[in-house]
Amino acid sequence: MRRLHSIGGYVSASCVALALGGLLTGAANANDRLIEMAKNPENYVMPGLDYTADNYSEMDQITAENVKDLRVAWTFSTGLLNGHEGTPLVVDGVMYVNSSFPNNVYALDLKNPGKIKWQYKPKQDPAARAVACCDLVNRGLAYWPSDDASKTPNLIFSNQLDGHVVALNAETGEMYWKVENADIKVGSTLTVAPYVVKDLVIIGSSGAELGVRGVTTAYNVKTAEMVWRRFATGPDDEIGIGDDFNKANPQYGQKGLGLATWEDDAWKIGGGTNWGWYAYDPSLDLIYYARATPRPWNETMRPGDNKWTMTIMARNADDGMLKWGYQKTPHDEWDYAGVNVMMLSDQKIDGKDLKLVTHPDRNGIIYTLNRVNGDLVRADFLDDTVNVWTHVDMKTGIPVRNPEYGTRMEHKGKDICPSAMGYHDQAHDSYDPERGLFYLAINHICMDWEPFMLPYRAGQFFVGATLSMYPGPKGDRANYLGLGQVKAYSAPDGKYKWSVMERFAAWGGTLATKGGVMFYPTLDGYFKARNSDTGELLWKFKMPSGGIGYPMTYEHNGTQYVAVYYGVGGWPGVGLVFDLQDPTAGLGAVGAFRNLQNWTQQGGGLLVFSLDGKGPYSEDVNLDEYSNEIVTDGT
Amino acid sequence: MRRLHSIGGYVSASCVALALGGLLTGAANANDRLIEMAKNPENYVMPGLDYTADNYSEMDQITAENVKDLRVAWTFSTGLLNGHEGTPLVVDGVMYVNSSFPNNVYALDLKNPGKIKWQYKPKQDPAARAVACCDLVNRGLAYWPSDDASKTPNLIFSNQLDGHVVALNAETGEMYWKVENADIKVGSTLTVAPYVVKDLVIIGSSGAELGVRGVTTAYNVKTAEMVWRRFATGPDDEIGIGDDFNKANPQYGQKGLGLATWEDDAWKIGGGTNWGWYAYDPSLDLIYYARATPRPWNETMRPGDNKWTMTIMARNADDGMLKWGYQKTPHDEWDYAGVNVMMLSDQKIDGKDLKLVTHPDRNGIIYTLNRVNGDLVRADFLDDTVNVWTHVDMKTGIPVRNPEYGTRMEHKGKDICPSAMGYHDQAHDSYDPERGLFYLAINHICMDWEPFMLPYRAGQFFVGATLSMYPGPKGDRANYLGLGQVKAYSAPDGKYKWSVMERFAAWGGTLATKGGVMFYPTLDGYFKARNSDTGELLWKFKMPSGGIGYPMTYEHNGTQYVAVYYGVGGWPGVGLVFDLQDPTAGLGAVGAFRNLQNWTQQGGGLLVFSLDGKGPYSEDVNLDEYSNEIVTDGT
Amino acid sequence: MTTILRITGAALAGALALAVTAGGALAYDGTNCKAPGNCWEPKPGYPEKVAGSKYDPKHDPKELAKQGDSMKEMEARNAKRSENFKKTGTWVYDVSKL
Amino acid sequence: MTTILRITGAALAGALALAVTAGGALAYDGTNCKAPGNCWEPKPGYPEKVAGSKYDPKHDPKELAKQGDSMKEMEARNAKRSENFKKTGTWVYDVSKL
Ligand SMILES: O=C(O)c1cc(C(=O)O)c2c(n1)C(=O)C(=O)c1cc(C(=O)O)[nH]c1-2
Ligand SMILES: O=C(O)c1cc(C(=O)O)c2c(n1)C(=O)C(=O)c1cc(C(=O)O)[nH]c1-2
Ligand SMILES: [Ca+2]
Ligand SMILES: [Ca+2]
Repeated sequence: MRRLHSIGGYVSASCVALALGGLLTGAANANDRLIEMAKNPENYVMPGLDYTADNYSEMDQITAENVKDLRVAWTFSTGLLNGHEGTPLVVDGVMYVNSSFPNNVYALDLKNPGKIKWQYKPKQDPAARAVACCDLVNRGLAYWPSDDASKTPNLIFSNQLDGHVVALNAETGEMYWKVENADIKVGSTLTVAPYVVKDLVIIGSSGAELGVRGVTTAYNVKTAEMVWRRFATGPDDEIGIGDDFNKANPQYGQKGLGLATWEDDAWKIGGGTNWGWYAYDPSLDLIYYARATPRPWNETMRPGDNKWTMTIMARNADDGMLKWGYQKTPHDEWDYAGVNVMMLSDQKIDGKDLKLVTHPDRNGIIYTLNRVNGDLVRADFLDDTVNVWTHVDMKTGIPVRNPEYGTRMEHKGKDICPSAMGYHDQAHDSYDPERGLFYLAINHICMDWEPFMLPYRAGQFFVGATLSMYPGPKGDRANYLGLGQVKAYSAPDGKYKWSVMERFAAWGGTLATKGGVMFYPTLDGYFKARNSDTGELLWKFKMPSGGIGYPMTYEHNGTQYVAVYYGVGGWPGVGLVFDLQDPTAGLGAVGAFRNLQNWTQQGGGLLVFSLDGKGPYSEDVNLDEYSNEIVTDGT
Repeated sequence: MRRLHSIGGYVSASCVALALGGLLTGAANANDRLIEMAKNPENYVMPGLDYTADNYSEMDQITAENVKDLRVAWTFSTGLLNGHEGTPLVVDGVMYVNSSFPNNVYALDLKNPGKIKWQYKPKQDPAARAVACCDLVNRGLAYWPSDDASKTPNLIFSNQLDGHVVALNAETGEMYWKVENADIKVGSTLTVAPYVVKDLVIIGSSGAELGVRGVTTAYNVKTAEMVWRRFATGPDDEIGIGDDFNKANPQYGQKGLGLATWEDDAWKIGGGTNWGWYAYDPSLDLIYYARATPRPWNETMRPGDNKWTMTIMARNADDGMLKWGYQKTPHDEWDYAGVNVMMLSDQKIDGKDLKLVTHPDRNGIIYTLNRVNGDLVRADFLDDTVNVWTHVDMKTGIPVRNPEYGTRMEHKGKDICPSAMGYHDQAHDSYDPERGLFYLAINHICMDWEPFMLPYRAGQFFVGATLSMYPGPKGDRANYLGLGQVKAYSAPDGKYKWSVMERFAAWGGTLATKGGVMFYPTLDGYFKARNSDTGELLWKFKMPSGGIGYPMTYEHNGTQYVAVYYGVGGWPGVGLVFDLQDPTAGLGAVGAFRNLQNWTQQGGGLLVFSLDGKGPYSEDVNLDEYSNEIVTDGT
Repeated sequence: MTTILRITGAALAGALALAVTAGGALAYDGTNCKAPGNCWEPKPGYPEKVAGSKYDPKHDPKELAKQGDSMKEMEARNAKRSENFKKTGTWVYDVSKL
Repeated sequence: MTTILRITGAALAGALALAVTAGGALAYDGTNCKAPGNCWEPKPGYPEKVAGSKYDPKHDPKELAKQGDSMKEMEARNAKRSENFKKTGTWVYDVSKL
C-alpha cells in the first residue's frame, strides 16, 4: 500500500496516457468548442464567462443611458434558502441553475423558463451541514460540450457539499457518473465550482477550518477516472513540483518547502484548500488558482512559512505539475485564505506588453503577475487602511509585515485590517478590457483576534482563535455599517479610478459590459448598475434577499438579459442563516453583520432582467398557458 | 368548576359589560376609523380590503390598456419557505407582511421598503408543525387603529400556528399581549387571519383533521380579555343559539341540533373549525363566516346531520350570538369544509334590492343568501361537472344528494366531483360591483374515496379515509393537468360571464379593480391579469415560486401598486413542500399535484408591481445608499 | 325568500338518470327529514346508531375530555394574564410569575 | 520582472512610524529568510519548535492519518466504479454491486 505522503501526487502512467490520448483526439476539440461557445453572447459556459475569467461581456444593448429601464423579466426560486453563490450557466438556449445545499440543479429552457426542463435533486448526507464552515453554499456548475467523436453526451458538473462530484447529462439531467471526492467524516466538503479544461473537470476542496489538507483533482469527464491529484502541502511530488518549478523566480522558493516549512507532520492537516475561482490560458496550457490558509488559525501552533498554502499557482492542465507558485502570505496569522478570483488580461505596463493574471487577495493586496512565468508585476493595497503590511518587496515578493498587527498566543491583536474576511473574499470580480479597469467587490472590515490552543480531531473544527469583526476605519463603527467598497482599479498605474462605500459589502462580485455599465448585488439585497467609467449609480433593484452571487449576462432572441442570484448567506450571512446572536460566533461574522437582518432576510433564487422587462411572456402572454380558450356565458 | 359543555358558550357578565362599555366609548370609533381607512386607497387595512371582503379596489390607474406595462417595483423575501397565503396589509405608509411558520411579521416603510422597519420573529414550539394538516400556512394579519382616548397603541394581530395570538405595537413591533388560544397538544392550531371588529379581535380555529371541535373567540384588543367564545357543535349556549336563531328560516333548523344531530358525545371531537375568511356588516352588526367539516372524514362513524358544522353563520359582533345559520352540507361525506370566503354585495335580484352574502363553497355550489335574515337567494353549481348533488331545494335549503357519489364504509367511492379539495378551497375571491361579477378561483378536481375505521386520540390525525385525487372531467387526466378554473360569476342570473381553465388552479384568490383588470396568482407561479369583462389574458409574470395568496393593491405617492405573495404550498403543495411521493399522501394531494414540481419550487416572499416598475428606487436611485460619495483616482 | 330551483342542465340530466337507478344503498338523498335541520338517515344496510355496531368508534371519554380541559386551563391562564395587564400595564406571559 | 516598490502614502507613514517602535515581540516582519521561500522566524519569546513547548499541539498520529486513509479508500472505490463504467457504459455507484 502506498504511504500517505505519496497519495495523490502519484499519477499513474496509464492515467497520463489517457489524458494525453484524450488531448490528441477529442479533447482539444472540446476545449476549442468551449472557447468558441464562450464567444457567442447567447452562451455563458463557465464561471467568469470565458477562460480569462474576466466576466466581461461584449454585449452593449444595455448602456449607461438606458440601464435605468432595466426591469425584471422573469424569476425562479430554487426552493432552498442558505446563501446562493456563483451564477447560472447558459448553453444553447438552456439555463443551468445551481443552488445551496443540497445542491439541486435545474435546467430552464429560455424559450419558456416558467417550466422546469429538468431538475436534479440529490439526497445528501445531512451531516455535511455540520462541517461546512461558512453557510451551505455552492459556487456554480461547469459544462463540457460533447465532441462528435465521443458517445459521451454534453455534461453538466455539479459539486456537492457532501464531497461528491456528479456529471449530469445536460439534455436530460440524468446522472452520468458520480465520484467521491471529499469525505465529510474528516471535515472535507465541496463548495467550489467545478472547472472544465479540455476533457478534464478540475475539482477544488473545502474544509481548512477543520484542518483539511487542500487538494485539487482532475477527472476525465468521459470516464470519471482521476487523471491527477495535487495537494497544497507535503512532498514535492504530491504538490506537483518538478525541476522547472519557479525557474523564473527562484526567490519565491522551489523544492522541498511543502515539508520544510512545517514542523513535523503538521502539513498533513495544514489546510490550503481551494474553494475559489480558476482561470486558464489555453496558449500556455496553464490553470491559475490559489490556495487557502494554513491550519489552525492559531499561528503559534504551526511554525514555518507553511508552504504552499496561500499561493497563487499556475499548473499544467494535463498533469497538474506546477509551473510557478507565489506565496502571498507566508505563515498566515489572520486567515487570509487567498483563493480569490484570477482574472487574465493582456496589458501594457511600464511599456511592456504583458500577459497578466490579476488577483485581489484577501490579505489586502491586489497582485498582478506575469502569468507566463510568475513575475510579480504589481502589488497594491486594496485600500489605504490596510495595516498588517507596510509594503510588498517587489524583488523578493515578500510582503513586509507590520509586527504590531501580527497575532500570537497570549496576545489579543486589535484593530487588525483587514479582518479574517480579508479586504476581498469569494467575490468573482470582472475586468473591462476596453476601459482597462478591474471592478472589485471589496470588504472593509477589521478585527480583534485572540488565539487559543486546541487539539486536532479529524472532522472537527480546528480554528483556535476568537474574533471580533467590525467596519474598517472608513465605516460607521458605532452602527456596524460601511463594511464594504466597490472600486475600479487600473493595474498599469495601480490607481483606483473610482471607489464607493457599501453598507455591507458586495460579497458576490461584479459583471462588466461593453455597454459601459457594471453590475453587482449587495448583501443588503440591492442589485446595482453603475457607470463603468465614473462609478455613478445608474439603477438599482431591491431583490427578495441579499445577493452573494455574481451577475452574468446573455442574449436570447436578440435581447440582452442580465441575471443574478439572490439568497443572502455565505460567511457574512451565518448569523442570519443560523440565527446566531453571540458577536464572536460564526468566526466573528455575527458581530460584524449584526445589522444585516434589518435589510434583508433569507431567500434563494434567480432574477433575470432586461430592458423594459421584455421577455418570453411579454412577447407572448399566452405562452405556457394551459388553455387560451375563454368560455363565455357558460356554467 | 364549569362542566366542559358550558365552557365558552358562557359569557361572563363583566365581559359583556366590558365589550358594551367599549362600544359606547372608543370602540365604535375604532370601527368607524377602520371603515374610513379602508376607503383610502393608500390603505389596505384588513383581509379582503374592507368589511365587504370583496377585495375590490376603486383604483383605476392600472387599466386593461396599460396593464401590459406592469413590472416589478420591489420585492421582499420573508426568509421562510412553506406556503405563503393571505396578503399584506398597508396602513399609513407601512406594509405589514405575514409569513408561514414560524409566522414572522415584518413592517416595511413604503418610503424605503428596502429596509425593514421592524420584525417580529416568534420562537414557536416546533411540535406545531406535526399537527398542521395542510402545510404550515398563515392567512394574514389584522390591524386595529387606536382611538385617541385610549392609551392602547395601534395594534397588529398575528395568529401563530402554535395556537398563540399576539398583539404587536404597530409602530415598534413590540409584543403588546399574547394569549393562548389553541393547544397543539390536542391538535388545535391557528392558520386563519385574525379579524378586527370594533374593539374585538376575532380568532378562528384549525385542526378538524385531528378531531378539533371548532371554536371562534373574540378578545378585547385593549385588555386581551376573552369577550365571547362560540363553538360549532354542542349545547346551544356554547354555539350561541338563542330564541331568535333562524327565525326567518326555521326550516334550516333551530334549537338543540348541536347535540341532537350527533351520536352521544361525538360533537366534542366533531370538527367544524373555521380557518377561512370573514366579512362584517356594521349596519347589521353581523359577522359572517363558515364552519368546516365534521370529523372524522369517515362518515359511517358519525351518524347525523352533524350540526352546526358546514354552516354559514351570521353572528352578532358584541356577544357572538347567532342570528342565523345555514348548513350547506349536512352530514358531510367528502370533507367539503366550507370555510370559504364571504363576499358582501348589494344587488338587485329578481327585481328586489337585496343585501347579500355570496359564498363559493367547497361542495361545488356557490351560495348567495340574504345577509339580513339568511334567506337562500341562489345556489348554483360552480361547474357543470359537480356530481354529488342533483340540485339545491331552494325552499328547504337542502342540497339533494346523488347517492351514487356518497361515501361509506366498505365502499370505494369513485369519480366523485368535487374532490375533498372542493371546487373551491381557501382562495379569497373578489367582487366587482361595477361589473356585478364575482371572480372565482375554482378547483377542478375529482376523487376516489375509501373510508376506514380509526380511534380518536387527542392530538392525532383523525381522518379515516384514503383518497386519490385527479383532474375533473374538463382536465387532462393522463397528465394530471387542468386542475383549476377561473370564472366570472353573476349572481342575479347565475351565469358565468367567462371561464378559463388553469393548469393547477388559482389556489390563492383574486383581486378586482375599477381599472377593469382582475388579478390572481397560480400554483405554477404565474401572476396574471385578465380583462375583467372578457377574461382575456392581458399580462402575466413568472414569480419565483407558485402563488397561494391573493393579490392586493394600494396607492403610494400617487402610484398604484399591486402586491402578491409567492411561496407555493398549502394543501396542494404538500408533496412539494414535504417531498412526498405516495400519491395518496397529503390526503390525496400528492397524486393530484404530482406535476406541480415541474413548474415551480418553494419560495416565500412578496412581489410589488407598478406600471413600468416605478417605485422609490426608480424615483431616486440614491435612496437607501450607504454613501453617494464617489471617490475618484484614490486608493 | 326566493325559492326557485336552480339546477344546471347537465345536473338535471344526472338527477333524472338517477331517479331510475335510485334504491338500495343509494337511497339517502338528504330530503327525508325527521325535523327541520335533521335530515340524515342511515344508508341501507348501515346502522342508525354506531355504538355497539361494527362501526362503533369506541370513543374513550378521557380522550374526548382533553380538548375541553385544555381549553379551560388556557382560559384560566389567559384571565390571570389580562388581569395583571389591566393592573400593571405590562404583559407577563409566564403565569408562574404572576 | 518589475521590482518597483509600491506602497501607498498612508501605508508608508505607518511603516515609518513603526520603524521607531519596532523591537521585542514586534520584530518578525517576514524579511529575514533562511532560504528563498523560507522566511518565518519565531516571534521573540516564542519557540522555534512547538513540540515539547507549552504550545505543543500534541498531534495524535492516528488522527493525522485519517484524511489520507479516507482519500485512499475513496480513490479505490472510484477506480472500481470508473473501470466498470468503461466496461459496461453504466455507472454503478454502489461498489458492493461491482
Ligand atoms: O478554508 C476553507 O476550506 C474555506 C471554505 C470556504 C467555503 O467552502 O465556502 C470558505 C472559507 N474557507 C473561508 O475562509 C471564507 O472566508 C469563506 C467565505 C465563504 C462564503 O461562501 O462566504 N466561504 C468560505
Ligand atoms: O379542518 C381544518 O381545521 C382545516 C385547516 C386547514 C388549515 O388550517 O389550513 C385546512 C383545512 N382544514 C382544509 O380542509 C383544507 O382544505 C385546507 C387547505 C389549506 C391550505 O392552506 O391550502 N388549509 C386547509
Ligand atoms: Ca477558510
Ligand atoms: Ca379540513
